[in-house]
Amino acid sequence: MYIERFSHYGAWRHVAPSAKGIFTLSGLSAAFLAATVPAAAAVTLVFALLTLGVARVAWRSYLLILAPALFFLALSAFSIALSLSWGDSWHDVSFSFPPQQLEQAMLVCTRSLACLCALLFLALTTPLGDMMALLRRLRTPELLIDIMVLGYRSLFVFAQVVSDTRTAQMARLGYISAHRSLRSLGMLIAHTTLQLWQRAGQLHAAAQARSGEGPLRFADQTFPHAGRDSLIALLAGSGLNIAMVIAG
Amino acid sequence: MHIMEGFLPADHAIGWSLASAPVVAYGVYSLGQKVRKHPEYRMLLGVAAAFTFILSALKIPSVTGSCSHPTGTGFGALLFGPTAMAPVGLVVLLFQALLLAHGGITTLGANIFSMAIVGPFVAYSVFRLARIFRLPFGMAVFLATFSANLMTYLTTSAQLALAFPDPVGGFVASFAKFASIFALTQLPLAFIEGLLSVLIFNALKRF
Amino acid sequence: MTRAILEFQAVHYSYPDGSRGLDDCTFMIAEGERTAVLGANGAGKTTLLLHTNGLLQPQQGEVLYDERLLNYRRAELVRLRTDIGMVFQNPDSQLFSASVREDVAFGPLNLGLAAEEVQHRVDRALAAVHLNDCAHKPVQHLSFGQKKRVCLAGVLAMHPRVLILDEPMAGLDPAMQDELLNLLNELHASGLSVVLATHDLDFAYQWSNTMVIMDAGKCVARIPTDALSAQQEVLTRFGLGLPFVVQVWNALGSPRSTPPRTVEELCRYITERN
Amino acid sequence: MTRAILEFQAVHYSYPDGSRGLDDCTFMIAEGERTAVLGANGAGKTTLLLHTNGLLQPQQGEVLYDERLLNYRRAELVRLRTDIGMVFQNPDSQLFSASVREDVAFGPLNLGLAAEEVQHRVDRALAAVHLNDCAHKPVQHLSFGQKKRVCLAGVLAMHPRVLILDEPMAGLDPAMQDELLNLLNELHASGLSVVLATHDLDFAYQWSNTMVIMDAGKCVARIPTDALSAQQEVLTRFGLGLPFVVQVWNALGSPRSTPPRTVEELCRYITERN
Repeated sequence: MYIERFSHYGAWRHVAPSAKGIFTLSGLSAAFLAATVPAAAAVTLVFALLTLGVARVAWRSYLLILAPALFFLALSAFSIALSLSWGDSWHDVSFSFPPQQLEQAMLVCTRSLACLCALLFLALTTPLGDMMALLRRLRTPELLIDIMVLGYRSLFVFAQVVSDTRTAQMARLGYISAHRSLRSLGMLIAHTTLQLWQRAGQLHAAAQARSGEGPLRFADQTFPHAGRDSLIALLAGSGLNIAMVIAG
Repeated sequence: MHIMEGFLPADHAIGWSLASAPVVAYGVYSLGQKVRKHPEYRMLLGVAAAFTFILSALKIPSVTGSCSHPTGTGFGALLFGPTAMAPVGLVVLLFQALLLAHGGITTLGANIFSMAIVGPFVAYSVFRLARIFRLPFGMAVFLATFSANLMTYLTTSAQLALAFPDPVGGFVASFAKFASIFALTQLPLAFIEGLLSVLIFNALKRF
Repeated sequence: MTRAILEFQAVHYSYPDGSRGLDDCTFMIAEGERTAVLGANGAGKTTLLLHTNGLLQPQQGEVLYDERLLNYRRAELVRLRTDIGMVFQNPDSQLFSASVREDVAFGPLNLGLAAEEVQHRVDRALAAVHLNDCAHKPVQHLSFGQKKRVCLAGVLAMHPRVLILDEPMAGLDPAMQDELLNLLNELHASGLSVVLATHDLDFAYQWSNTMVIMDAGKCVARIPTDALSAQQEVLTRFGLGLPFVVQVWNALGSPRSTPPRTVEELCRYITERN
Repeated sequence: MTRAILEFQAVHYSYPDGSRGLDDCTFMIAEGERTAVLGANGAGKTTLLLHTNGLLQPQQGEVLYDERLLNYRRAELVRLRTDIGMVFQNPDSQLFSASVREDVAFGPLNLGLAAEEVQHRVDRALAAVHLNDCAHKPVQHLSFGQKKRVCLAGVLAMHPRVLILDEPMAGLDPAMQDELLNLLNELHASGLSVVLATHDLDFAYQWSNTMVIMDAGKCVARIPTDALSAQQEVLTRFGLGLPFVVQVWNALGSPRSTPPRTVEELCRYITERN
């Protein structure tokens, strides 16, 4: 949940989410247009540097956020690069790393990294609430938005409930061995599951108390320079894409 | 197991999104019907999404000593039904992409397909089947959640194999590669998730 | 006697699990009053509050709203819930949205107001609870006391006539309690009637002008706080004890008929006398 | 001076989100004492308590346990968490089993004790908190006060030397508070050391024999409660105010050097003097 914290306090917090969205999408498309490893790496660099610059993220934290994805990347790249071939019998398997597969793995990895950095640019500069407001304007089905809004808020409440209960279990040695851990975890989840209905009931009562029976209604936040920001984003994004086409 | 942002080729990313869209749309439609009748259900769905997210972020102690995360969608399907899990899963996967950098936007369709569609439906049907064969409740829960986790990971392997077929062995060889490499982490995880779900349901029954 | 906004007559309510909520409960909220509802845990305080804005409906008995019988139709519920704003005890179970402004706007939007009016009300409500600075912070980054004030703002934005609060002081440290107390006084001064349920007899004695005692689902007494010294046995009979100030006052031999309300006043009196 | 069970030396802790927890905090738990930790919300009381049984580990500074440096290895943590039992504020987040007995048995089972011994301990712990009747009830049917006592039993069943409680009185009505107070006194009399964090200065003054004041992550003062009247400016300096009884005592002109501890004693003194 590091990302959430940075997203509220960056320098571009008040740039229109639509603009940041457009720029991120153009980043994704540029990454897919990039035909060579250096081209994709360039996209990665553009977004990584931009993010480090405007989101007030230390490069250490940035790497920490990237780490789990890099693990997946390493495993999958290995799988792509590896070639299996069978001989006459089942036991007769040979491994090799043919050069063109190595090359493909490299390209996929850099592209993937470029896309991730583009996504992180959006995630680290734009609070989820702003993104949900944007999705609402883009006519996402009401129910999905409601689930998102309620889910986002409840996330923190449940994180607290789970962490409090887990701490209480630890205080009574609940995670002392693998066997006891699994048992404690089962109790923890069951206990939290029961609170789902309770909390839903409380929220429903609170909504009724403020005359809300139907879909949740929310006021849109206004970003004064949305038009200008989006235009700049569109131009910058197109530039990036054209550069990729020329480079490819 | 999430496929990372940008990992699938563009045509595959679009293809999987198109494959998932109707199921999500149907889920939204049928949940909408339900919410109209029971307004409280709207809150429950939101809370359930948060819960699934938190569940997927919980570390579970695995036999190999390393820590892993359960998917929780099989468990969710048993609680809320498989149709609810497609829209809820969409929200959870979106949150994971934006808050944890797990998965991504371009791979959202593929991840929804494996985790919010295949997993929940497998869990639900296996559970139903097990109950028809009069297996004990705990056994049914174990089989349902175990196979949901397993099928999710096999679907992901198939998605990766389709995108990156082995130049010599084709899809089959590639599938074997991905499936066996990810099996290292996924097999024990599926087993533990099944076990954990049994513990949870046993505890729930006694409340 | 001031006019009654809401009147309960012999209201009876049992929860679906069979446990008693209200039992032949008669109660009223008078215009402009500061009412403190006191009673042990389980005496029915929260159930009473949930009846005041129609979240629960009496199984027997009647609720009069502005001297007319409440019929619980939709239009009337909207009016009731606009006029009588309810702040629950736990802020985490009543804030829907992670954005402060969005959450405060929830009520006004449900009333179908125009966007500008909504914005205006949100600004005013946040100003009233002194939270303008936090308007753009996400709810999860606020302190417990700030969250409580967001809940209050969400209700104020609906322009209620009556404010209902369940255990408003729970979980607040003394500094925050003072702050909230001042806030409640400001709101009361601006014309709102305030009803709150509390365990804290000293706080109720200091703040209220009417005390309502609940026991076993009934409102067993309604005492003007100023007249408390004459009716002390009611408090002791229901196991509530006596306010600290009154205890000391009694020990001093009750030199005046109306005891002071706060420790400060008590101490001033003692110092002056010596 | 009594022997220190646990000693903190210049402990520093920041939360992962960067917010301050403890900052150069020095603190000790002495054998047989009743310590009240006071401070505003966010002063670090809960963080301090979480350090006492190894749920948090200092980022700088040292914790001495029985005069030996704590190394946070597994065996030592087991011993520490057995000896120092922790009761959290909210019972709902620490009761996670379906039945009372099961919940109380959680700790002893984790200690790997034999079934008989577990049963024996559960019975004794439930008897200690006067809850034998409720042993087989499902947890969610208990009152709030009963739940608090189940939490206490769950810790007692591990046979601790020190009992740590976070805001034990929060949410209890006056009758339940009295009951819990008596219970804490019984436990203290049976040889347990008790440390609790609270907002309630009056309660702390009445109950404790040592008061520890926290401010901004530091333990800024450690006052024997009997000597409080001589050190009143410490309390006021950190915005905690003064206990009721002491305020009135001051107004009376502090006729004796040790003021009474409870309202009852104060009233008795006043009556006798008149």
